[in-house]
Amino acid sequence: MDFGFTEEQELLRKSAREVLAERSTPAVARAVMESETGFDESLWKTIAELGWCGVAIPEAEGGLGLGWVEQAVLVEETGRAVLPAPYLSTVGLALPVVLLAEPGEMRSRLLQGIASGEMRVALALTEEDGEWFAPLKAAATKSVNGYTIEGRKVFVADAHVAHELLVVARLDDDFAVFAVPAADTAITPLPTLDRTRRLSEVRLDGVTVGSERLIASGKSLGWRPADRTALVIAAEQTGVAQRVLEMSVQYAKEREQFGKPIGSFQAISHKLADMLLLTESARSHVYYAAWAIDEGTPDASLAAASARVAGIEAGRFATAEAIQVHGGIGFTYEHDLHLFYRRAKWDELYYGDATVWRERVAELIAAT
Amino acid sequence: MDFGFTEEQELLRKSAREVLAERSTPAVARAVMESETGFDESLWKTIAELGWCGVAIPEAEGGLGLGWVEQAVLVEETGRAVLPAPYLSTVGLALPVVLLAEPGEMRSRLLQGIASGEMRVALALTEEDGEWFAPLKAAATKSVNGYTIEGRKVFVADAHVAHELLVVARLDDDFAVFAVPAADTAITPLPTLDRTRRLSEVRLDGVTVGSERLIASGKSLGWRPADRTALVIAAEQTGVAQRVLEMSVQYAKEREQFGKPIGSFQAISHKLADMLLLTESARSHVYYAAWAIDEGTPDASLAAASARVAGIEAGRFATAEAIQVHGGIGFTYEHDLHLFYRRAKWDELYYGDATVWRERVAELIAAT
Amino acid sequence: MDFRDTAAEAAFRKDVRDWLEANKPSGAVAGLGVTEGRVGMLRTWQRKLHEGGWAGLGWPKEYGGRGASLIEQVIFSQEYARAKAPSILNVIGIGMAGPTIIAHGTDEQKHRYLDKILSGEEIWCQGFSEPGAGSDLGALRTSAVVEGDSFIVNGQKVWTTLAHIADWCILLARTDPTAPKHKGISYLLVDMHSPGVEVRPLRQMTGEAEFNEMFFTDVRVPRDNILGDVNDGWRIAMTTLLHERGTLGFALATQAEIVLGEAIALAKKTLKAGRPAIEDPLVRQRLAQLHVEIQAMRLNNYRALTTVMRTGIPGPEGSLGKLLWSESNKRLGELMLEIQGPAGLLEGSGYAGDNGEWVYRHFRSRANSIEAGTSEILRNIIAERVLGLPKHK
Amino acid sequence: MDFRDTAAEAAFRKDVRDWLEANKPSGAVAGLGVTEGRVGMLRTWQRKLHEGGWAGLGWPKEYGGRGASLIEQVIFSQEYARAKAPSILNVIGIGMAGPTIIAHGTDEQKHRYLDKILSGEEIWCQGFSEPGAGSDLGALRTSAVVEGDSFIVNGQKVWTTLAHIADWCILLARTDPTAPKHKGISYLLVDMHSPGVEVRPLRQMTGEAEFNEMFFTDVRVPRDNILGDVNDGWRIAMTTLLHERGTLGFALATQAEIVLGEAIALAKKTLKAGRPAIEDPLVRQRLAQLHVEIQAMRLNNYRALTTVMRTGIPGPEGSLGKLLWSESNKRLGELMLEIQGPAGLLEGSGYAGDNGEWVYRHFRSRANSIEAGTSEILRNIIAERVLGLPKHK
Repeated sequence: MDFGFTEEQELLRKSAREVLAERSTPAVARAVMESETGFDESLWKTIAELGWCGVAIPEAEGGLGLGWVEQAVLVEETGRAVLPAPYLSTVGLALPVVLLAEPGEMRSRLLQGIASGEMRVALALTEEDGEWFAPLKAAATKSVNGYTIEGRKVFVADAHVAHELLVVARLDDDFAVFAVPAADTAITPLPTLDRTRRLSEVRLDGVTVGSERLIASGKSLGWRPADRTALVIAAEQTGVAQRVLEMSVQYAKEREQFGKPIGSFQAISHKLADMLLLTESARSHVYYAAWAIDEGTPDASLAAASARVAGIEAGRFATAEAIQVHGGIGFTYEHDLHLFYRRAKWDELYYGDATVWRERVAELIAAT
Repeated sequence: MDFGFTEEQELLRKSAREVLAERSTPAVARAVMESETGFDESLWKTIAELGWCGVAIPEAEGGLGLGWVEQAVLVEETGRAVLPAPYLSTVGLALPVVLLAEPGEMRSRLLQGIASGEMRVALALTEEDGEWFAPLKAAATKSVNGYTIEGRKVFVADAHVAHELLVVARLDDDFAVFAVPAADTAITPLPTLDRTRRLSEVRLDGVTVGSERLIASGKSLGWRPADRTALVIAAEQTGVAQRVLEMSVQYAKEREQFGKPIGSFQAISHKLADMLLLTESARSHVYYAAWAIDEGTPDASLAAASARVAGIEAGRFATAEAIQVHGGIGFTYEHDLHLFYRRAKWDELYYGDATVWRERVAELIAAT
Repeated sequence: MDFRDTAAEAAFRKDVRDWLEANKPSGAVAGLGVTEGRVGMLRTWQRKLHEGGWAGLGWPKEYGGRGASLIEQVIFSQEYARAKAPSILNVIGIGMAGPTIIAHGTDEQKHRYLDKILSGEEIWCQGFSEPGAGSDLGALRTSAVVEGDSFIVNGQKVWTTLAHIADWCILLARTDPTAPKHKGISYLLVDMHSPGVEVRPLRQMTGEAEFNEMFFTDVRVPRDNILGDVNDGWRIAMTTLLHERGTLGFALATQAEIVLGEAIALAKKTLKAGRPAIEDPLVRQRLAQLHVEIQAMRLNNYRALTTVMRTGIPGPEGSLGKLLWSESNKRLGELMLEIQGPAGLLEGSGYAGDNGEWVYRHFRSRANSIEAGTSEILRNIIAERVLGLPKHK
Repeated sequence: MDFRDTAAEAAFRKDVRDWLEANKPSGAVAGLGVTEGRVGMLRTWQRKLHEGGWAGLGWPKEYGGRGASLIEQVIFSQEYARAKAPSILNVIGIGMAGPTIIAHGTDEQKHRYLDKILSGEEIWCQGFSEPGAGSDLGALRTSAVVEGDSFIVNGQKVWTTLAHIADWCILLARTDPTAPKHKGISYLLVDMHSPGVEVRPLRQMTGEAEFNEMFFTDVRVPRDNILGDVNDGWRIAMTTLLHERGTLGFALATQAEIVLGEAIALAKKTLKAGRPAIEDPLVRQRLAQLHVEIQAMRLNNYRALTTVMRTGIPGPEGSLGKLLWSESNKRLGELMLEIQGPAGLLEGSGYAGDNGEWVYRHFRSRANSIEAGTSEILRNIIAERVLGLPKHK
């Protein structure tokens, strides 16, 4: 029984933190926010070269052949640094689907592309109604050369900088996932509150793809990609919460009111204690879920859903109360807190909110 | 626009508080708790003689001919004093039904009996499933001499000291309320956590009553008695919350820790501020709802439901946090706090909990 | 006890409502932000209010006000919120500077300033908060040193609304650095056009700039521009702060009712899991709870008003309003984003409910528990002044 | 990272489980209350545990313990909770007095006390808390004055479990009233059968008497019965308190998992609005949230354990457990009463879920955030010791 990281895992965290401290500063995030594309090519290259996109991809497919624990370590760090790059959308949203797709040439191409960083892939799942796990309108039909897809996807994260889209569409009485070249679709970015992670509308007006581009069916996938996605977002939330906690503790030690550091007032210090409690709890959940997914334990889904809930609570509470602890200055645009607040809100509302995931937890615990 | 009490109302409150301070001490409540019947005949006589049971009953029926504002004033005070007498069950649960019953001899007998204090009346509504506003199993059938009622009522408050029971039973495709002499039924008190307000099981094994004892039909009653009941319980909760707030503030001023009164620590003082906020809010809701019921305004039902929700929040939070503020001593049997805690819990769970009443509020605000 | 308007109150309410309906700018939008594009409209509106006799509603008639009763002021603020009329540009002048000058000013000062406040000819701002002081107003460090006929002011103020367009500023400055914290402060009336005054907009996390920073560098203020005595500024500032709230609680409660109504409307038209969000039991619970809280604000306000009218002393209920409002409004903002799912992440788009309005409201609400008294300070005040608990220091 | 037992751990777990299954009293009920009717059974059980080699699991072998590793102690406490074995009667002796005597006692003291602690021949209680001191242990006032070969002890203690059956007491008393608060305290081992010791049960709001008050009137304690030096009691008491928690967090987490399972079972069989409560979306949300919190406790404990095993220094995660547990357990109690409706008001009846068990649990849970460190004190500790914030004083 051991809840410790290996030396390699610790080293991975340490080096990630160092790289991010230099390359993913709030100033960089602000530049990306203000830019037209919301994308920093050179930053992406750094990530790609470090192999971060391939952490959970087998060595045979060009990845590092590590697992979800290592993936969570990295994402916790990128969350801590509010990394302004389409990293979570690639490894958190798209990769789980690709990894669990049917083995074959297309899957390999996608995995190798992701692993090398040369291919950015976005998951085009939700539609106008914003529902995550609901019936879809987009539909594919078998055609002579493969499949023709008709539909409109909305809220697709980082679609505007993706090379490939994983389009989920109805097919007969199931659903299926198609790898669609982004260039074949019409992508319109939407004004997103976290401008470093933009959402887009994607129109598919009778796009035809080859049969090999059908990479998975709903029946074979089930909830398994969702477990991994939930885990990755929870890891990011943990990193966000950790960072704003640190900022707040620092501020509470330095800032004085009524002649004393504000951290000496229980109204502040107890808030910070609660932030710590939620952040540490989220972290514990995240790494247990990562381990459970790597090991394929029977409670992996429950662990992932629990991590998601704990992550939302930590991210939401920590970023909101960090602003409160900082007072007026924390509400300014110049202060970095709002970058974290926006990221936490994105993480909270994207891919099912706390209510959705508590219901998932309830379903699993009530079944036993 | 005036949220003030009249001089008469203030006087009523003042005199009630004085009487209760003398006659309804925690020591009296403890004696009633420990007693076999859970009933203090002489205390009841005092209440009866003061005319408190007839505050909301018209003068023509022997009451004082005042209204629900005055009734709320009294019940707030009896709540403040955890009055150990079947007062709330009479004026809060039974009286609203009787007042809204069809005019007639039976109604008059009941009202006059209640007003004089000579008749204690209990509402026998819920059954085994503990649901408040749900289909009933107990059923009445027309018989030669009137109606025959068959069924089992559970959780009937103060039934064991009542003279008459208001039995709600199915009749044809509606429900109806029958006044049934308590002596004709089999009453078994149940071990209740607030032992000054015991719940009973009531069996009606083919009890036959005269036709005049059918006093109201469901269709004519609707939610109107429930509005009044909700109001009265909320008034009691406000009184309970107010009293434990006062006890806690007093304690926080006197009790020292680390060389200072504990009330100087924000962990305590902010809790007390929140208790005040909830208590004052409940009080505002209660008197507005009482006025709205007296005036028959269109928002009376919404006001009553809102008061019930605010009352539950105040009662629950204040009694729970009062124990926390007092620390270990507040958890002892000798300390009076648990009398208030039990009363608040009773008020919370009896007659629909916060969830039920929030749903009622939602129904009313969503309809507009 | 009677929550209905009396005949006179009803008549007054009708006057207000009719006048606002007839006169408010078309396409008016409620909200506090005085953005550059809106200043012209707001100046015109301020003038119109003055001409209609609605500026300085509660001011004594001798100073050009209407001498309205407290309850008339409440009715006005309720109707004003209901009409979604745009903000009153000279709110600091009319609500804070004016009443303080009336209470503590010399005849010359009253003559000099009051008329132009009401007409909106001169706009005022308030220089109390400082970067280092925050909730601890007594810790302010801006200095005013006597030099001949003037004070020389140096220092920095922050969170100043309207500074970018203001002509005058009520400014607290330290005139005796050796005196204890709350002594040695003076209350100055500063011409914002004086050399050495610099205003920089302070952008908020919403992206807007409602507030400013003000920098004072060797600003020369004539000695006559002091309100009250030298070093007596703290006492005078209390008058200003007493007026800060005014009937704000009523406006907030009415506004909250309106916003909740809009929230319910959105919940009816937004689908969640295939059915309107308003049918979701969890959403219903939360909306109902918010209704109860908002009504508590309204009713607490009424109780406070009645207490003041009967006894002349404000009851404890009023101080609770701001605390309740901040916390409720934050929760409403959170709920409304949740209802929308990922559409709650869009700052404006046909996919977002009410074109992203709720995203703005949600962001803006995060400041509610900080501005005009943090929730922590309000709880301190309630604990100490209402419950009589010992000071937390 | 591996949450599975190693082969050795699994074998140890099996040993514990098998032994408990074979030996625990039939019809055993978990819970802390040592009521009169249960003392005999608990004494027998304590003896059995000792004979089985499970008493003093973590004590060094040279003092009669098992010298078990930390992880074995954790496994034992998990299995113990899972088996719902009755409480260990001499828990203060084995968990607190013994380890403190081992750390600070003389050879004579070790020889005199340790064996009888393990065998349960002598039961111990802890005299730390005082009515006037509460969370502020340093404010204790019980005095011990040297008179010849003895200390003469006078004072009052409170919240003492087991005092009514205890043979010995670890007692903190002030030996130098002139010294600063935390100096001048000595750590005495007091024979509870001494003249002048009076024990009165303290009834709780549940109706039970788990705790006692102890009165000391001119109680004569031989000078040899001091642990450590005169006036050095504070330092020694820290050893005791360090052991107070022990593997308690693991036991609490396991117990919480079991209780949540029972709650789910009750929610399945209790009808709400005509369908099982478990199908109510609001109930589901709250149960799910509790699951997440209880699992967080378990996982935080594991992280703390790993940190201790790797570095020898406890991580911050452990101190969070008690806080989380108290607050979660209170909420669980509230939920379970709500699920039952008016049946939640019955202290025992066929109409009440699990015959009123949840009403008791709910009442008992109200003390969770007070006993063994109030939630306020725990937040202070987390803020100061983990986050390094300045002291709140």
